[in-house]
Amino acid sequence: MKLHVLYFASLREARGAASDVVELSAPVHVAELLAALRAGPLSEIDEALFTRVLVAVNQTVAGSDQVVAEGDEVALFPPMTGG
Amino acid sequence: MKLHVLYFASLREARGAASDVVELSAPVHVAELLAALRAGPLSEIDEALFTRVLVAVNQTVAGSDQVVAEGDEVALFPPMTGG
Amino acid sequence: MSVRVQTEDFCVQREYDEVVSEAGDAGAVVLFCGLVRELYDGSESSADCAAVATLTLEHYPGMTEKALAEIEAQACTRWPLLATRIVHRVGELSAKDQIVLVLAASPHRHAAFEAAEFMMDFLKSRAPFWKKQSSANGSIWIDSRESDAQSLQRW
Amino acid sequence: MSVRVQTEDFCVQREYDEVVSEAGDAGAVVLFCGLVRELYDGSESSADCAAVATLTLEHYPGMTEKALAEIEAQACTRWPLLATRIVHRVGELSAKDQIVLVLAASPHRHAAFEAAEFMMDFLKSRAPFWKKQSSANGSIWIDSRESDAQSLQRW
Repeated sequence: MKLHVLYFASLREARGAASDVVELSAPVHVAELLAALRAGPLSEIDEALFTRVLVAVNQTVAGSDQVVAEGDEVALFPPMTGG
Repeated sequence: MKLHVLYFASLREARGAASDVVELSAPVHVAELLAALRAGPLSEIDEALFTRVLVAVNQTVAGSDQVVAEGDEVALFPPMTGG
Repeated sequence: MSVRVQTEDFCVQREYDEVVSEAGDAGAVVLFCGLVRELYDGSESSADCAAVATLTLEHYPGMTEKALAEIEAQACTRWPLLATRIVHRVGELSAKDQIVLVLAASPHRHAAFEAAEFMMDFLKSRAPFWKKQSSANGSIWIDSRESDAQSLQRW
Repeated sequence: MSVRVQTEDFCVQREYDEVVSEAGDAGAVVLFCGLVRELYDGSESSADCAAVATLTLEHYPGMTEKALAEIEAQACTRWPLLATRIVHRVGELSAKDQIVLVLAASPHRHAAFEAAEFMMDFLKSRAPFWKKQSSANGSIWIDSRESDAQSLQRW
Protein backbone atom coordinates (compact mmCIF):
# COMPACT_ATOMS: atom_id res chain seq x y z
CA MET A 1 0.00 0.00 0.00
CA LYS A 2 1.00 3.60 -0.51
CA LEU A 3 0.91 5.97 2.46
CA HIS A 4 1.00 9.72 2.16
CA VAL A 5 2.79 11.07 5.26
CA LEU A 6 2.55 14.75 6.26
CA TYR A 7 5.24 16.64 8.19
CA PHE A 8 4.83 19.76 10.30
CA ALA A 9 6.94 22.46 11.92
CA SER A 10 10.61 21.68 12.68
CA LEU A 11 10.27 18.16 11.25
CA ARG A 12 9.03 19.55 7.93
CA GLU A 13 11.95 21.97 7.84
CA ALA A 14 14.48 19.29 8.78
CA ARG A 15 13.08 16.97 6.08
CA GLY A 16 12.99 19.79 3.56
CA ALA A 17 9.55 18.64 2.37
CA ALA A 18 5.96 18.85 3.62
CA SER A 19 5.20 15.19 2.88
CA ASP A 20 6.46 11.88 1.58
CA VAL A 21 4.81 8.90 -0.05
CA VAL A 22 6.03 5.56 1.31
CA GLU A 23 5.38 2.12 -0.11
CA LEU A 24 4.62 -0.53 2.49
CA SER A 25 3.71 -4.18 1.97
CA ALA A 26 0.64 -4.34 4.22
CA PRO A 27 -1.17 -2.59 7.09
CA VAL A 28 1.56 -1.80 9.64
CA HIS A 29 1.87 -0.64 13.20
CA VAL A 30 2.89 2.96 13.83
CA ALA A 31 6.25 1.70 15.16
CA GLU A 32 6.93 -0.12 11.87
CA LEU A 33 5.94 2.93 9.86
CA LEU A 34 8.38 5.05 11.90
CA ALA A 35 11.15 2.54 11.33
CA ALA A 36 10.48 2.52 7.58
CA LEU A 37 10.56 6.31 7.46
CA ARG A 38 13.75 6.40 9.53
CA ALA A 39 15.40 3.99 7.11
CA GLY A 40 14.15 6.01 4.17
CA PRO A 41 13.16 9.68 3.77
CA LEU A 42 13.85 10.61 7.41
CA SER A 43 17.31 9.01 7.57
CA GLU A 44 19.04 12.39 7.81
CA ILE A 45 16.90 13.71 10.66
CA ASP A 46 18.63 14.58 13.93
CA GLU A 47 18.11 11.78 16.48
CA ALA A 48 16.98 14.16 19.24
CA LEU A 49 14.21 15.43 16.99
CA PHE A 50 13.23 12.04 15.59
CA THR A 51 12.81 10.38 18.99
CA ARG A 52 10.37 13.08 20.10
CA VAL A 53 8.20 12.88 16.99
CA LEU A 54 4.47 12.25 17.46
CA VAL A 55 2.33 10.39 14.93
CA ALA A 56 -1.28 11.31 14.20
CA VAL A 57 -3.47 8.84 12.35
CA ASN A 58 -6.62 10.39 10.94
CA GLN A 59 -5.94 13.53 12.96
CA THR A 60 -5.67 11.82 16.33
CA VAL A 61 -2.34 11.16 18.06
CA ALA A 62 -1.62 7.44 17.86
CA GLY A 63 0.31 5.02 20.03
CA SER A 64 3.15 2.94 18.59
CA ASP A 65 0.97 -0.20 18.37
CA GLN A 66 -1.84 1.41 16.41
CA VAL A 67 -2.46 -0.09 12.98
CA VAL A 68 -2.16 2.14 9.92
CA ALA A 69 -4.06 1.05 6.83
CA GLU A 70 -4.40 2.25 3.27
CA GLY A 71 -6.31 5.52 3.03
CA ASP A 72 -5.43 6.66 6.54
CA GLU A 73 -4.24 10.24 6.94
CA VAL A 74 -0.86 10.07 8.66
CA ALA A 75 1.10 13.03 10.02
CA LEU A 76 4.40 13.34 11.92
CA PHE A 77 5.33 16.34 14.01
CA PRO A 78 7.32 17.47 17.07
CA PRO A 79 5.62 17.98 20.47
CA MET A 80 2.93 20.62 20.27
CA THR A 81 3.41 24.12 21.67
CA GLY A 82 0.10 25.92 21.48
CA GLY A 83 -1.42 28.65 23.59
CA MET B 1 -16.36 55.28 77.57
CA LYS B 2 -18.94 55.73 74.86
CA LEU B 3 -18.89 53.39 71.85
CA HIS B 4 -20.68 54.07 68.61
CA VAL B 5 -21.69 50.69 67.13
CA LEU B 6 -22.74 50.35 63.48
CA TYR B 7 -25.14 47.68 62.16
CA PHE B 8 -25.42 46.36 58.61
CA ALA B 9 -27.79 44.31 56.47
CA SER B 10 -30.24 41.96 58.21
CA LEU B 11 -28.93 42.96 61.65
CA ARG B 12 -29.65 46.63 60.94
CA GLU B 13 -33.16 45.73 59.82
CA ALA B 14 -33.77 43.48 62.82
CA ARG B 15 -32.53 46.20 65.18
CA GLY B 16 -34.56 48.84 63.37
CA ALA B 17 -31.61 51.25 63.54
CA ALA B 18 -28.28 51.71 61.76
CA SER B 19 -26.31 52.25 64.98
CA ASP B 20 -26.38 52.49 68.77
CA VAL B 21 -24.26 54.30 71.31
CA VAL B 22 -23.37 52.16 74.32
CA GLU B 23 -21.82 53.29 77.56
CA LEU B 24 -19.11 50.97 78.90
CA SER B 25 -16.93 51.37 81.98
CA ALA B 26 -13.51 50.70 80.42
CA PRO B 27 -11.80 49.11 77.40
CA VAL B 28 -13.54 45.77 76.93
CA HIS B 29 -13.09 42.59 74.96
CA VAL B 30 -15.30 42.04 71.94
CA ALA B 31 -17.08 39.23 73.84
CA GLU B 32 -18.00 41.65 76.65
CA LEU B 33 -19.20 44.25 74.17
CA LEU B 34 -21.43 41.64 72.53
CA ALA B 35 -22.85 40.62 75.93
CA ALA B 36 -23.59 44.26 76.78
CA LEU B 37 -25.36 44.79 73.45
CA ARG B 38 -27.30 41.55 73.87
CA ALA B 39 -28.47 42.72 77.31
CA GLY B 40 -29.33 46.14 75.91
CA PRO B 41 -30.23 47.37 72.41
CA LEU B 42 -29.96 43.93 70.75
CA SER B 43 -32.09 42.07 73.33
CA GLU B 44 -34.90 41.53 70.83
CA ILE B 45 -32.70 40.08 68.08
CA ASP B 46 -33.38 36.51 66.97
CA GLU B 47 -30.87 34.12 68.57
CA ALA B 48 -30.01 32.43 65.24
CA LEU B 49 -29.03 35.79 63.77
CA PHE B 50 -27.21 37.05 66.88
CA THR B 51 -24.98 33.99 67.24
CA ARG B 52 -23.74 34.39 63.66
CA VAL B 53 -22.92 38.08 63.99
CA LEU B 54 -19.38 39.21 63.13
CA VAL B 55 -17.68 42.18 64.77
CA ALA B 56 -15.33 44.50 62.91
CA VAL B 57 -13.06 46.81 64.87
CA ASN B 58 -11.59 49.63 62.82
CA GLN B 59 -12.84 47.90 59.65
CA THR B 60 -11.16 44.56 60.31
CA VAL B 61 -13.05 41.50 61.54
CA ALA B 62 -12.11 40.93 65.19
CA GLY B 63 -11.90 37.84 67.40
CA SER B 64 -13.87 37.66 70.65
CA ASP B 65 -10.78 38.41 72.76
CA GLN B 66 -9.80 41.58 70.90
CA VAL B 67 -9.81 44.73 73.05
CA VAL B 68 -12.08 47.60 72.04
CA ALA B 69 -11.09 51.05 73.26
CA GLU B 70 -12.55 54.53 73.07
CA GLY B 71 -12.46 55.98 69.58
CA ASP B 72 -12.49 52.58 67.83
CA GLU B 73 -14.90 52.13 64.94
CA VAL B 74 -17.04 49.11 65.77
CA ALA B 75 -19.49 47.41 63.41
CA LEU B 76 -21.71 44.33 63.72
CA PHE B 77 -23.06 42.40 60.77
CA PRO B 78 -24.15 38.95 59.56
CA PRO B 79 -21.79 36.71 57.52
CA MET B 80 -20.78 38.38 54.27
CA THR B 81 -22.21 37.35 50.92
CA GLY B 82 -20.33 39.19 48.20
CA GLY B 83 -19.51 38.30 44.63
CA MET C 1 -3.53 47.11 41.37
CA SER C 2 -6.83 48.76 42.03
CA VAL C 3 -10.19 48.11 43.66
CA ARG C 4 -13.44 49.94 43.10
CA VAL C 5 -16.93 49.77 44.60
CA GLN C 6 -19.57 51.45 42.52
CA THR C 7 -23.27 51.53 41.68
CA GLU C 8 -22.75 52.01 37.94
CA ASP C 9 -22.07 49.15 35.55
CA PHE C 10 -18.56 48.40 34.25
CA CYS C 11 -17.26 47.64 30.76
CA VAL C 12 -15.40 44.33 30.43
CA GLN C 13 -13.26 45.50 27.50
CA ARG C 14 -12.26 48.74 29.16
CA GLU C 15 -11.23 47.09 32.43
CA TYR C 16 -9.41 44.37 30.47
CA ASP C 17 -7.54 46.90 28.34
CA GLU C 18 -6.47 48.96 31.32
CA VAL C 19 -5.15 45.91 33.17
CA VAL C 20 -3.26 44.65 30.12
CA SER C 21 -1.76 48.10 29.60
CA GLU C 22 -0.75 48.34 33.27
CA ALA C 23 0.70 44.81 33.19
CA GLY C 24 3.27 45.60 30.51
CA ASP C 25 4.74 42.28 29.41
CA ALA C 26 1.94 39.89 30.46
CA GLY C 27 1.60 36.51 28.81
CA ALA C 28 -1.63 35.55 30.56
CA VAL C 29 -4.72 37.47 31.60
CA VAL C 30 -7.61 35.88 33.50
CA LEU C 31 -10.88 37.72 33.84
CA PHE C 32 -13.79 36.63 36.01
CA CYS C 33 -17.19 38.24 35.76
CA GLY C 34 -20.05 37.42 38.12
CA LEU C 35 -23.58 37.96 36.86
CA VAL C 36 -26.97 38.05 38.58
CA ARG C 37 -28.71 34.76 37.85
CA GLU C 38 -32.44 34.42 37.47
CA LEU C 39 -33.57 34.28 41.07
CA TYR C 40 -36.66 32.70 42.48
CA ASP C 41 -38.13 33.40 45.85
CA GLY C 42 -38.33 30.71 48.50
CA SER C 43 -41.98 29.82 47.91
CA GLU C 44 -42.52 26.09 48.23
CA SER C 45 -45.14 25.89 45.51
CA SER C 46 -43.76 26.18 42.01
CA ALA C 47 -46.87 28.09 41.07
CA ASP C 48 -45.80 30.86 43.45
CA CYS C 49 -42.25 30.75 42.16
CA ALA C 50 -42.16 34.08 40.39
CA ALA C 51 -38.88 35.39 39.02
CA VAL C 52 -37.33 37.83 41.46
CA ALA C 53 -37.31 41.38 40.20
CA THR C 54 -34.24 42.73 41.98
CA LEU C 55 -31.14 41.95 44.00
CA THR C 56 -29.91 44.69 46.31
CA LEU C 57 -26.26 44.76 47.37
CA GLU C 58 -25.40 46.57 50.56
CA HIS C 59 -21.86 47.15 51.75
CA TYR C 60 -19.85 48.79 54.55
CA PRO C 61 -18.24 51.83 52.94
CA GLY C 62 -14.61 52.18 53.95
CA MET C 63 -14.21 48.63 55.19
CA THR C 64 -15.17 47.24 51.78
CA GLU C 65 -12.37 49.03 49.96
CA LYS C 66 -9.94 48.08 52.72
CA ALA C 67 -10.95 44.41 52.60
CA LEU C 68 -10.72 44.25 48.79
CA ALA C 69 -7.32 45.95 48.75
CA GLU C 70 -6.12 43.47 51.38
CA ILE C 71 -7.32 40.52 49.27
CA GLU C 72 -5.60 41.97 46.21
CA ALA C 73 -2.38 42.57 48.15
CA GLN C 74 -2.39 38.98 49.45
CA ALA C 75 -2.78 37.67 45.90
CA CYS C 76 0.16 39.81 44.81
CA THR C 77 2.39 38.36 47.52
CA ARG C 78 1.44 34.77 46.62
CA TRP C 79 1.74 34.92 42.82
CA PRO C 80 3.94 36.82 40.35
CA LEU C 81 1.28 39.25 39.17
CA LEU C 82 1.84 42.20 36.87
CA ALA C 83 -1.56 43.80 37.37
CA THR C 84 -4.81 43.05 39.18
CA ARG C 85 -8.21 44.66 39.48
CA ILE C 86 -11.39 44.15 41.49
CA VAL C 87 -14.60 46.01 40.64
CA HIS C 88 -17.72 45.29 42.71
CA ARG C 89 -21.12 46.83 42.26
CA VAL C 90 -23.55 47.78 45.02
CA GLY C 91 -27.15 48.96 44.93
CA GLU C 92 -30.06 47.48 43.06
CA LEU C 93 -29.38 44.92 40.32
CA SER C 94 -31.53 42.75 38.06
CA ALA C 95 -31.11 39.34 36.44
CA LYS C 96 -28.18 39.21 33.99
CA ASP C 97 -26.59 42.36 35.45
CA GLN C 98 -22.86 42.30 36.04
CA ILE C 99 -22.01 42.20 39.78
CA VAL C 100 -18.30 41.69 40.11
CA LEU C 101 -15.19 41.72 37.96
CA VAL C 102 -11.80 40.30 38.91
CA LEU C 103 -8.73 40.49 36.69
CA ALA C 104 -5.24 39.06 37.09
CA ALA C 105 -2.35 39.46 34.64
CA SER C 106 0.85 37.45 34.99
CA PRO C 107 3.73 36.12 32.92
CA HIS C 108 2.30 32.63 33.57
CA ARG C 109 -1.19 31.26 33.09
CA HIS C 110 -1.40 29.17 36.26
CA ALA C 111 -0.54 32.18 38.40
CA ALA C 112 -3.20 34.28 36.68
CA PHE C 113 -5.84 31.54 37.09
CA GLU C 114 -5.06 30.87 40.73
CA ALA C 115 -4.83 34.52 41.71
CA ALA C 116 -8.19 35.34 40.10
CA GLU C 117 -9.89 32.40 41.80
CA PHE C 118 -8.22 33.24 45.12
CA MET C 119 -9.50 36.81 44.94
CA MET C 120 -13.02 35.65 44.13
CA ASP C 121 -13.03 33.09 46.94
CA PHE C 122 -11.98 35.63 49.56
CA LEU C 123 -14.22 38.35 48.19
CA LYS C 124 -17.24 36.05 48.65
CA SER C 125 -16.90 35.74 52.40
CA ARG C 126 -14.29 38.24 53.56
CA ALA C 127 -15.49 41.50 52.03
CA PRO C 128 -18.47 43.22 53.68
CA PHE C 129 -21.17 42.84 51.07
CA TRP C 130 -24.68 41.55 51.72
CA LYS C 131 -27.37 40.56 49.26
CA LYS C 132 -31.09 40.92 49.59
CA GLN C 133 -33.51 39.67 46.99
CA SER C 134 -36.89 41.21 46.46
CA SER C 135 -39.96 39.88 44.71
CA ALA C 136 -43.65 40.56 44.72
CA ASN C 137 -43.77 38.32 47.81
CA GLY C 138 -41.39 40.50 49.81
CA SER C 139 -37.69 40.70 50.59
CA ILE C 140 -35.25 38.18 51.98
CA TRP C 141 -31.56 38.43 52.90
CA ILE C 142 -29.47 35.80 51.17
CA ASP C 143 -27.67 33.52 53.63
CA SER C 144 -23.96 32.94 53.39
CA ARG C 145 -23.16 29.52 52.00
CA GLU C 146 -21.14 26.88 53.77
CA SER C 147 -19.48 26.08 50.42
CA ASP C 148 -18.10 29.61 50.19
CA ALA C 149 -16.49 29.34 53.62
CA GLN C 150 -15.05 25.96 52.65
CA SER C 151 -13.58 27.40 49.45
CA LEU C 152 -11.10 29.37 51.56
CA GLN C 153 -9.56 26.21 52.96
CA ARG C 154 -7.99 25.48 49.61
CA TRP C 155 -5.70 28.49 49.95
CA MET D 1 -19.64 25.65 22.25
CA SER D 2 -17.39 26.71 19.42
CA VAL D 3 -13.77 26.64 18.36
CA ARG D 4 -12.05 28.81 15.76
CA VAL D 5 -8.58 28.96 14.27
CA GLN D 6 -7.83 32.18 12.46
CA THR D 7 -5.08 34.54 11.34
CA GLU D 8 -7.02 37.71 12.19
CA ASP D 9 -7.17 39.18 15.68
CA PHE D 10 -10.20 38.73 17.95
CA CYS D 11 -12.16 41.19 20.09
CA VAL D 12 -12.37 40.25 23.78
CA GLN D 13 -15.67 42.06 24.35
CA ARG D 14 -17.33 40.56 21.32
CA GLU D 15 -16.35 36.99 22.19
CA TYR D 16 -17.34 37.60 25.81
CA ASP D 17 -20.75 38.99 24.85
CA GLU D 18 -21.50 36.12 22.50
CA VAL D 19 -20.63 33.52 25.13
CA VAL D 20 -22.72 35.26 27.81
CA SER D 21 -25.62 35.49 25.40
CA GLU D 22 -25.30 31.82 24.45
CA ALA D 23 -25.02 30.81 28.12
CA GLY D 24 -28.40 32.20 29.09
CA ASP D 25 -28.54 32.11 32.90
CA ALA D 26 -24.83 32.11 33.74
CA GLY D 27 -23.64 33.29 37.13
CA ALA D 28 -19.93 33.02 36.36
CA VAL D 29 -17.84 33.69 33.28
CA VAL D 30 -14.10 33.07 33.13
CA LEU D 31 -12.06 34.42 30.25
CA PHE D 32 -8.43 33.63 29.57
CA CYS D 33 -6.39 35.54 27.04
CA GLY D 34 -2.85 34.58 26.09
CA LEU D 35 -0.57 37.30 24.76
CA VAL D 36 2.80 37.26 23.01
CA ARG D 37 5.45 38.25 25.54
CA GLU D 38 8.55 40.19 24.66
CA LEU D 39 10.82 37.48 23.33
CA TYR D 40 14.55 37.38 23.25
CA ASP D 41 16.62 35.12 21.12
CA GLY D 42 18.91 32.57 22.68
CA SER D 43 22.12 34.55 22.31
CA GLU D 44 24.41 34.07 25.28
CA SER D 45 25.71 37.60 25.33
CA SER D 46 23.26 40.16 26.61
CA ALA D 47 24.62 42.60 24.05
CA ASP D 48 23.30 40.30 21.30
CA CYS D 49 19.99 39.87 23.05
CA ALA D 50 17.81 41.79 20.64
CA ALA D 51 14.04 41.73 21.07
CA VAL D 52 12.49 39.21 18.72
CA ALA D 53 10.50 40.75 15.96
CA THR D 54 7.97 37.99 15.32
CA LEU D 55 6.43 34.75 16.49
CA THR D 56 5.01 32.48 13.80
CA LEU D 57 2.33 29.95 14.70
CA GLU D 58 1.94 26.96 12.44
CA HIS D 59 -0.84 24.41 12.80
CA TYR D 60 -2.26 21.25 11.23
CA PRO D 61 -5.49 22.36 9.54
CA GLY D 62 -8.29 19.91 10.18
CA MET D 63 -6.66 18.20 13.11
CA THR D 64 -6.43 21.49 15.02
CA GLU D 65 -10.16 22.11 14.94
CA LYS D 66 -10.82 18.48 15.80
CA ALA D 67 -8.44 18.57 18.77
CA LEU D 68 -9.87 21.84 20.10
CA ALA D 69 -13.44 20.59 19.77
CA GLU D 70 -12.45 17.43 21.62
CA ILE D 71 -10.90 19.46 24.46
CA GLU D 72 -14.02 21.62 24.67
CA ALA D 73 -16.28 18.56 24.67
CA GLN D 74 -14.27 16.97 27.47
CA ALA D 75 -14.60 20.13 29.55
CA CYS D 76 -18.36 20.08 28.99
CA THR D 77 -18.65 16.51 30.26
CA ARG D 78 -16.61 17.29 33.38
CA TRP D 79 -18.22 20.56 34.48
CA PRO D 80 -21.73 22.03 34.27
CA LEU D 81 -20.99 24.55 31.53
CA LEU D 82 -23.54 26.71 29.76
CA ALA D 83 -21.23 27.96 27.02
CA THR D 84 -17.58 27.66 26.04
CA ARG D 85 -15.34 29.08 23.35
CA ILE D 86 -11.80 28.63 22.10
CA VAL D 87 -10.23 31.01 19.59
CA HIS D 88 -6.61 30.44 18.54
CA ARG D 89 -4.62 32.52 16.12
CA VAL D 90 -2.07 31.25 13.63
CA GLY D 91 0.39 33.02 11.35
CA GLU D 92 2.79 35.80 12.21
CA LEU D 93 2.41 37.62 15.53
CA SER D 94 4.35 40.30 17.39
CA ALA D 95 4.93 41.13 21.06
CA LYS D 96 1.70 42.02 22.90
CA ASP D 97 -0.48 40.42 20.21
CA GLN D 98 -3.36 38.25 21.38
CA ILE D 99 -2.72 34.54 20.65
CA VAL D 100 -5.47 32.56 22.30
CA LEU D 101 -8.81 33.12 23.99
CA VAL D 102 -10.68 30.62 26.15
CA LEU D 103 -14.08 31.28 27.70
CA ALA D 104 -16.22 29.22 30.07
CA ALA D 105 -19.63 30.20 31.43
CA SER D 106 -21.30 28.24 34.21
CA PRO D 107 -23.82 28.66 37.00
CA HIS D 108 -20.90 28.26 39.44
CA ARG D 109 -17.57 30.04 39.59
CA HIS D 110 -15.39 27.06 40.45
CA ALA D 111 -16.67 25.14 37.43
CA ALA D 112 -15.96 28.11 35.16
CA PHE D 113 -12.44 28.55 36.56
CA GLU D 114 -11.54 24.88 36.36
CA ALA D 115 -12.98 24.37 32.89
CA ALA D 116 -11.11 27.36 31.47
CA GLU D 117 -7.83 26.22 33.02
CA PHE D 118 -8.43 22.64 31.86
CA MET D 119 -8.98 23.80 28.28
CA MET D 120 -5.82 25.93 28.34
CA ASP D 121 -3.73 23.10 29.81
CA PHE D 122 -4.81 20.64 27.13
CA LEU D 123 -4.60 23.18 24.34
CA LYS D 124 -0.94 23.80 25.22
CA SER D 125 0.23 20.29 24.52
CA ARG D 126 -2.63 18.41 22.83
CA ALA D 127 -3.59 20.71 19.97
CA PRO D 128 -1.29 20.74 16.91
CA PHE D 129 0.22 24.20 17.11
CA TRP D 130 3.92 24.99 16.84
CA LYS D 131 5.73 28.25 17.51
CA LYS D 132 8.78 29.62 15.80
CA GLN D 133 10.44 32.83 16.83
CA SER D 134 12.40 34.97 14.43
CA SER D 135 14.90 37.70 15.05
CA ALA D 136 17.68 39.38 13.14
CA ASN D 137 19.83 36.41 14.22
CA GLY D 138 17.59 33.85 12.53
CA SER D 139 14.71 31.58 13.42
CA ILE D 140 14.24 28.96 16.10
CA TRP D 141 11.40 26.56 16.88
CA ILE D 142 10.21 26.86 20.46
CA ASP D 143 10.54 23.63 22.40
CA SER D 144 7.63 22.14 24.27
CA ARG D 145 7.96 22.61 28.00
CA GLU D 146 8.04 19.81 30.52
CA SER D 147 5.87 21.97 32.81
CA ASP D 148 3.11 22.00 30.19
CA ALA D 149 3.06 18.22 29.99
CA GLN D 150 3.01 18.03 33.79
CA SER D 151 0.05 20.40 33.95
CA LEU D 152 -2.12 17.68 32.43
CA GLN D 153 -1.55 15.37 35.37
CA ARG D 154 -3.72 17.57 37.55
CA TRP D 155 -6.79 16.63 35.52
